[in-house]
Amino acid sequence: DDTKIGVLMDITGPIANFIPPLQNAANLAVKQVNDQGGLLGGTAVAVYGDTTGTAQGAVDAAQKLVNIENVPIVMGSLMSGTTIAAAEAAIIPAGVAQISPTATSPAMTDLQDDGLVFRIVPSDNYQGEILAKMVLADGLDKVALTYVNNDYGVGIGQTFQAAYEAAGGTITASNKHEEKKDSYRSELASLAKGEPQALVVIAYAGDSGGKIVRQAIEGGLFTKFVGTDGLRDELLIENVGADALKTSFFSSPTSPAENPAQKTLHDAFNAEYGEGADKAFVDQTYDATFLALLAIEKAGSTDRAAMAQALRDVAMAPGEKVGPGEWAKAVALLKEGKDIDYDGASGNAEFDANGDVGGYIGKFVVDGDGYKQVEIVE
Amino acid sequence: MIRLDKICVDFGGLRAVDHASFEIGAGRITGLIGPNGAGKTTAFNVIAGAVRPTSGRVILDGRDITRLKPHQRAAAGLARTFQIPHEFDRLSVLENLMAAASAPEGENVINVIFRRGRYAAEEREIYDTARDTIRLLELEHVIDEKAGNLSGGQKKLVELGRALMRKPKVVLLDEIGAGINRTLLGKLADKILMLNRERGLTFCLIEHDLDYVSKLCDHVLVMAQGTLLTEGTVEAVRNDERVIEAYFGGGKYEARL
Amino acid sequence: MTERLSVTDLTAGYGGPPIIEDISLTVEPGEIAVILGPNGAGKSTLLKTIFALTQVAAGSIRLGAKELVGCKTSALVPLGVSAVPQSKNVFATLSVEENLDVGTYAAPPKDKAATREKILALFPDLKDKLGQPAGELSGGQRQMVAMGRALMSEPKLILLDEPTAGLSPAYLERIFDLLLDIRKTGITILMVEQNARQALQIADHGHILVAGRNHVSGTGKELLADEDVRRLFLGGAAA
Amino acid sequence: MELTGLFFYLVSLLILGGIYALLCLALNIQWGMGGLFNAGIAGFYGVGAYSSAILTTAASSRHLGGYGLPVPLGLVGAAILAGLAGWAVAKICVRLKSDYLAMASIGIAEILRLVIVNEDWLTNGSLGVSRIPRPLGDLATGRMSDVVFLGFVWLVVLLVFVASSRLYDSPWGRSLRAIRDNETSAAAAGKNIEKFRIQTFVIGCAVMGIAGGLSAHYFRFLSPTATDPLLVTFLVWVMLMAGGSGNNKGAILGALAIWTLWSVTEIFTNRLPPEWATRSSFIRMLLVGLLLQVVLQRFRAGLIPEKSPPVRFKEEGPEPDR
Amino acid sequence: MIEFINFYLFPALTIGSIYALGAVGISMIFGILRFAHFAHGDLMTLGTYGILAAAAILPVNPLLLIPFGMVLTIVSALLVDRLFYQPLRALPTIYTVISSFGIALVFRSLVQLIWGSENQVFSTGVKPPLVLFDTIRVSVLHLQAIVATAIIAVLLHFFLSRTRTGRSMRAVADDPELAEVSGLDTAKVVRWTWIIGAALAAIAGAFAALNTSAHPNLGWNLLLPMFAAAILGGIGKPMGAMAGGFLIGLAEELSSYHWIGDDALISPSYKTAVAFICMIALLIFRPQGLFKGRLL
Ligand SMILES: Nc1ncnc2c1ncn2[C@@H]1O[C@H](COP(=O)(O)OP(=O)(O)OP(=O)(O)O)[C@@H](O)[C@H]1O
Ligand SMILES: Nc1ncnc2c1ncn2[C@@H]1O[C@H](COP(=O)(O)OP(=O)(O)OP(=O)(O)O)[C@@H](O)[C@H]1O
Ligand SMILES: [Mg+2]
Ligand SMILES: [Mg+2]
Repeated sequence: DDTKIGVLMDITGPIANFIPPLQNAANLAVKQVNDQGGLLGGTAVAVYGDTTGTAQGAVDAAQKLVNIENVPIVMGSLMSGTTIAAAEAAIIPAGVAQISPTATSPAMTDLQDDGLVFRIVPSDNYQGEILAKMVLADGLDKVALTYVNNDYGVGIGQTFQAAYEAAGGTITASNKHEEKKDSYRSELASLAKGEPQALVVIAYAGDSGGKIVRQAIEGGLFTKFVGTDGLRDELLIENVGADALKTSFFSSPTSPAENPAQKTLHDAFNAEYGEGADKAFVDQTYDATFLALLAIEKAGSTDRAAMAQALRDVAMAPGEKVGPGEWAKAVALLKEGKDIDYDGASGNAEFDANGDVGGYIGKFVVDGDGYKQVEIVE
Repeated sequence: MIRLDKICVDFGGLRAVDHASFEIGAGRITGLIGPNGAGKTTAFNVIAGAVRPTSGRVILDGRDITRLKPHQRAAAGLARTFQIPHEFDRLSVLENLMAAASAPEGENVINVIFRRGRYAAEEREIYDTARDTIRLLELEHVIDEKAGNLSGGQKKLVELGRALMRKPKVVLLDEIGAGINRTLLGKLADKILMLNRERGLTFCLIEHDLDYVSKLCDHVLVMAQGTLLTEGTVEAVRNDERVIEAYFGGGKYEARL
Repeated sequence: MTERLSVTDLTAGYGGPPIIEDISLTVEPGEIAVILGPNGAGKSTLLKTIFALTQVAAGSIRLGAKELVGCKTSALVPLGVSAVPQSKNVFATLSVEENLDVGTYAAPPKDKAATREKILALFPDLKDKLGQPAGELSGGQRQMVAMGRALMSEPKLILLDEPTAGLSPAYLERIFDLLLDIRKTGITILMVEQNARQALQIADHGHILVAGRNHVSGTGKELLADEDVRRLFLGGAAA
Repeated sequence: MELTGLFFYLVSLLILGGIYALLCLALNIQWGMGGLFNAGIAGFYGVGAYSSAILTTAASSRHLGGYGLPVPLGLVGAAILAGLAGWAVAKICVRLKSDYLAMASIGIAEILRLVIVNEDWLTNGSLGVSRIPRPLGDLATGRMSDVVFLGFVWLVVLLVFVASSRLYDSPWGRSLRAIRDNETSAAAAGKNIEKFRIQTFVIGCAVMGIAGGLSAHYFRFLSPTATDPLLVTFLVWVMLMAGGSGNNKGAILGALAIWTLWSVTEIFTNRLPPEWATRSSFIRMLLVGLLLQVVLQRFRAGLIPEKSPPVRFKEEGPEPDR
Repeated sequence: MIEFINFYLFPALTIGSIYALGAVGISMIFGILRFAHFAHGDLMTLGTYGILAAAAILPVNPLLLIPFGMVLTIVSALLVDRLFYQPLRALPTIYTVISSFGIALVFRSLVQLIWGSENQVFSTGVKPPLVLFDTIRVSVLHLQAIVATAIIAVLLHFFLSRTRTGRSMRAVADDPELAEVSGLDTAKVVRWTWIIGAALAAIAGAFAALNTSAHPNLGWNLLLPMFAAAILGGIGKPMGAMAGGFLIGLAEELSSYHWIGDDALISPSYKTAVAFICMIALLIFRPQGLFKGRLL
C-alpha cells in the first residue's frame, strides 16, 4: 500500500535554482525507506506541491496536499513566507503536522500552531549570534556586512550586526541588497570604504552572494569573505575558484563533530546523484523528510492527530540513536517498542516547545572542490 | 457670438494661423472657406480648445474662453465635428449619439450605484433625441452597427449627429459635406436651416462645395495662409479676384446642374 | 501593355452578410470609370474587394487575363495596380518625403527622381512640407500625399476612393485635369466620387451602386442627363 | 481522496477564486470599461493587503500597528488607502496612452514592492506581518473557519458585482467607453476625461485593495511573497481576457476558470510517473502556458464576450427595459 | 574618480549593453506588431541555454558559440509567431500580450525541463581584469560586451536606413494595412523583426549569463528594465532603445554613487526603482520618448 507524504517546495519562481538538489534529498530519503522495507509495510510516496514562491501558490498547493492527497504530514516549504502562509491558511486548520527544513524566520516561533509546526533549522537569531562570535574569534574586529533583502538575509544579517557590535566589533559599512541584479559593484565600492578586514556576505551562492564575491575579487576590493550556509555551496567554488577563497570561512548549521551522520548522508547522496551533497540546505531537507517518514512509522498509521507527538518522539532524546539512512534499524527498534532518537546530518533535531531547534553551527573552510568543517560552536 | 482676436498658432516653425481676427455672428450661418492648408481646421481647433493658440484671444458671448479646456467649452454650448471622423468605434451608432449628450445625473457615480431612479427621465429624453437624430441622418438601418464598421460617409453623419445631440448654442461643422452623397446633403442643409431659424442655433461651416455654402450661408469668411483674406456675401466673394486665384481656379468642371 | 479590368458577378463582404452582390463592370484600358451612390452603398467595399481587402464570396476580378481574386494585397502593386483608400491613406508618422518613397518600394518607377518631380509639380503645396510628418498635414494636404504615393509606382490601373473629398475647387480641377492626362497614356482609372456632378463630366462610364447592387450604368453624359439620377443621387433639385 | 477533503479543497479554490474574481472585476472596470491598462495590480493589491493587515493586527514591535480594528474596518481602510494610492498614480499617469500607462503602472507597482520590502518599520520588510485575524473569527475554528470566510468573500464579490454592473449599464459607463474609444471626440462632447479616468482608476484600485486585504486575512500572514506580479498582475489579466473583458459575468467566470485551471493542473501533473515527480512542476507550467494559448485561440473574445448593455426603451414609460 | 570608472561606469555600461540589446527587439516588436512582448526575456534565456548546450560539446570561447543561441531563438520566435501570435493579430493587441505571457511560461518551463533549474556557469574561476594605466580595471568581458553592442548599433542603423526591408519597417509600423496596400510585404517585415529581435536577444542573454551565471529566470528578471529602456528610447525606435538601454543601466548604477558627501545618493536597495522613476518621469514629461518615437 502507498503512504503519501507531502513535500512542499518553491519549485518554480524566484528560488527555482536552489531546488533540484533539495528534491533529490527528499527523494533520497523516500528511496532509502522503500529500499529498506518501506513505510507502514507499504511504499512511501512523496507528493510534491509547488508554492511557485508565492503566498497564493503556497496556500493552494498546501490545500491540495492536505485535502486532495490527504497526506498526514507535510515537509516544507523552504522560504519562510510561503511556509508560514501555507501553515496558517491550510495546514494548521487541517490538523496536519508540518516540518520545514529551512524556514528561518523568527515569526515561525510564535505561530499559534497547536504544536503542529516544526522546523529543523535554527532561527536566524541563533545563527546570527553564533556567526558574530565566530567572526570575532577569527580575529576580525572590523568588517563590512551585506545581506540579501529577504527573510533569510535580513534575519541573520540584523542579528549578526547587533550581536557583533554588542560584543565589541565594528561594522564599517553595512547594506541590504536586492536579489537578481547583475552588478553589485556599486554596493561593493561603498562597502570597501573604512578598511574592513573582511566582507560578511549573507546571501545565496546561486544568486547575489556568488555575484558579490566574484565581483569583489575581480574588483580587487576584498580578499577575505565570511559567509553563511547560503553561500557555502560548491557553486561558489566553481564560480570563483578555490584559490580565491583560501582565507574565507563559512558558518552553517551542522551536527556535533562526533556524529558521522553528515558524511554518511553525503556519501549516500553522491552515490545516488553523482554530486550536489554539499549544496545549501540538502542536509536539512533530507533530515526533515526522513523525520516525517519516521513519524508516520512511529504513529503506525496515517492518523493526523498522532503525527506531531510521533515526530517529537522519534526526533528527541531519550532513545536509541538512529542516523541518516538507518531506516531498517529504526523500524526494527520501533517494532520492539523501543524509543528512538534521530540525529541527522544537520543537527540532533531536539525540538523545544515551539517546535524550534537549537543546534550546532559549524565553521567551514574551502578544501579542494568542497568544504571542510574545522570547528563547531554551540 | 464667437470672436477670434488676433489669433496666432505656431506648429514648430510653421505659422498655421497668423493674426486671424473674425467673428461668427449669433444666429447666423457663417461659411468658412479657403484653400487647403489655409488654417481653417486649425481655427476651429482654437475655438473648440483642441489647439492652444500661441497668442490672441477667443471670446464666446463676451466671455474670454481662451484658457478653457475643450470639455468646458462644450459645456458652455459649443459643439463641433471633426474633418477626419472621430467616432467611438466600439459603440453602436445609437450609443455614439447617446454618449455625446450631456447627462449630469447619469454621469454621477453615486447616482449610478445608489440612486438609479435619479437619472431615468434624463436618459429617456436622451434616447428619444438620439432616435430622432438618427432618423434624420438616414442611419436607422445601421443603428446597432458598431460605428467603427461604418462607411466613410456614414461616419461623417454620425459626426454630425453627435454635434446635434449636445443641444448646443454654436455648432462648428468641419467639411461635413465631403464624402456625403449630395442628395442627402441637400436634406441635411434643410435641417440646418430649420435649426437655425426655429431654434436660433448659430452655425459655422467649413466647406469646399460652394453650392452648398451658398444655399446655407449669408456670410462667408475666406481664409488664406492663416489670415482672413476677405469676407462678405457668397456672391461678393465668388467674384473677388484674390479669392478666385487662391481658391477657385478656372471653374472648368461646373458643379451646378 | 495596358489591360482592361473586368469584374464579374462579384459578391463580397466583411465576414457577415455580403455588402456587395453580383456586381459586374468593365473598365477598358485608358478609360475613367466612376462609381457613385448613397453613403454606405458599398462603393468603398467594391474598391477594397478589388484590392483584396475583403472576403470574396463569389465572382471574379480580372486584370487582362490575370485573375486577381486570391492574390495577396501586397502582390497587386507589383502587378501595376495602385490604390488610394478613402480614409487612413497616409503614414502619419512618416514624413511626406518618406510617404512618397514608400510608393516606390514594391514597384520602382523607371526614373524615380523624375517621377517625384512630376508629382511635386502637380502638388506644389507639398514642396515645403517634405520633411513634415504626414499626420500633421491639413485634410486636403493628406489627400495630395496619398495620391502622390499611389502615383509614384507608375501604375497601370489606379483605384481612387474619393480623391477630391476635402480638396478645394482649384485642386479638384487640377486632379481631374491630371486624370484626363494620365488616361491618355492608357492608364485605367476606377474611382469613387461624391463630387458626382463634376466627376461625371470627365468619366467615360458611371455606375451607380445602391445597397450593394449595381443600380444604373451608363456613360457620364447619359447619367448627367437622366432626371431620376439627378434627383436621387446628384442632389439635383436641391442646388 | 475522501469527500470532506474534496469539499475543503473546493472551499479553498473558491476563496482564492473569489479574491481573483474581485481583482478581475476591478480590472474590468479599469480596462473593460475605461480602457486603462493597469499592469500594476500587484502594487494596489499589496497596499490593500498591508493596510488591512496593519490595521487589524495587535501591536508588534516589528512593524507599525497595534490598531486592532475589526476586519471589515480594516477592509474599508484597505479600500481607502489603495484608492488613495490609485488617486495619486492617476493624477500623474492618467493622461498616458494605454501601453504607456501599462509600463508606468508596472514601474509603480515595482516601486511599491520595494517600499514594502525595504521599509521595515512599516511592514517588517521581508519577515512579514503575522497573526492577522479572520473576519467573524470566533464563529468557527479550524477548517470550518474557511467556510465562514468563503461566505464573507463571496458576499463582497456580490456587492462589487452589483455595483460594477450598475456602473457598466449607465450613462457613466457609456461615457467611459466613449472616452476609451476616442478621447478627442469625447472631450468635444463635453466629457471631463481626466475626471472620468481618475474616478475609474480609483474605484478599480480600491476594489483591488479590498481583494488584497481579503487575501491577507485568508493567509493570516503577509509577506512580500504575496505580492508577486506573476500571480497577482499577470494572472488577473489572463483571467479577464479569458473571461471576456468588458463583461462582469465574464470577469468572474474567467477568474474561476483560470484559477481552477492553474490549481487543478498540479493534481494531474502529480499523477505522472515518479521519474517525472521532480519535473512535474515544470510540466505544469508548460501545460498552463499551452492551455492559455488554447483558450486564446478557441475563445477569441473570451468565454463571455463584451456586449453593450441594451439601450432600448419601452415605447411608453421612462424605465429602461432590461 | 578611478573608483567611479571601475565600479560604476564600466559595470553600468555593461548592464546598459545587455538592456540595450534586449530593448531593441522589444521596441521593434512593440513598434511593428504593436504589442508588449512579455516572452522576450525568456527568449533571451532560451538563447543562453542554446549557447550553453553548444559549449558543453565544443570547448571554445562561448562568445564564438553565440550563433547557436541565435539560431535557437530565431527559430523559436518565428515558430511561436506563426503558431500563436499571428492568428491573434486581427484582435486587439492585448490578446497577443496575454499570449506572449503564456509563451514566456512555456519557454521558461521548457528550459527548466530540458536543462534543469540550477545555476550554470560558462567558466569557473575569477578572470583577472584588464588593468589600464595602472588604475583602470575593466573586465575583458565588459569590454567585449560594450564593443559588441556598439558594432551592432552601427550595423542595425545601416540595416534600418539603407535597406528596403529596413525602411519598410517604419511604414509597416505606422499602418500595416496601408503598407500592404502600398505593396509592402508585411509578412516579410514581421519576419525580419523577429529575426533581428531574437538574434539580439540571444546575444544579450549570452553576455548576461557570462557576466554572472545562467539560470531559468535570467531573462524574466531583466524584462522590466528592458521595457523601461524601450520606452525611454521611444517606441518603434530601435536606435533609441539602444540609447535607452544604456541610460537605464547608467541611471541604475550611478544612482548609488556618492555624488554628494560620502553616502550613496540613493540606497542601493532602491536601484531598480531608479529605472522606473526615470521611465515614469519621461512618460509624463516627454511621452514620445527621448528620441521621438511613436505615440501610442
Ligand atoms: N499638428 C500640426 N503640426 C504641424 N503642422 C500642422 C499641424 N496641424 C496643421 N498643420 C499645418 O497647418 C496648416 C493649416 O492646417 P489646417 O488643417 O488648419 O488647414 P485647413 O485650412 O483646414 O486645410 P484643408 O482644407 O486641407 O483641411 C497646414 O499647412 C498644416 O500642414
Ligand atoms: N470593416 C467593416 N466591417 C463590417 N461592415 C463594414 C465594414 N466596412 C464597411 N462596412 C459596412 O458596409 C457597408 C458599405 O460600406 P462602404 O464603405 O463600402 O460604403 P460606401 O459606399 O463607400 O459609402 P461612403 O460613400 O459613405 O464612403 C456599410 O453599411 C458599412 O456599415
Ligand atoms: Mg481642414
Ligand atoms: Mg466609401
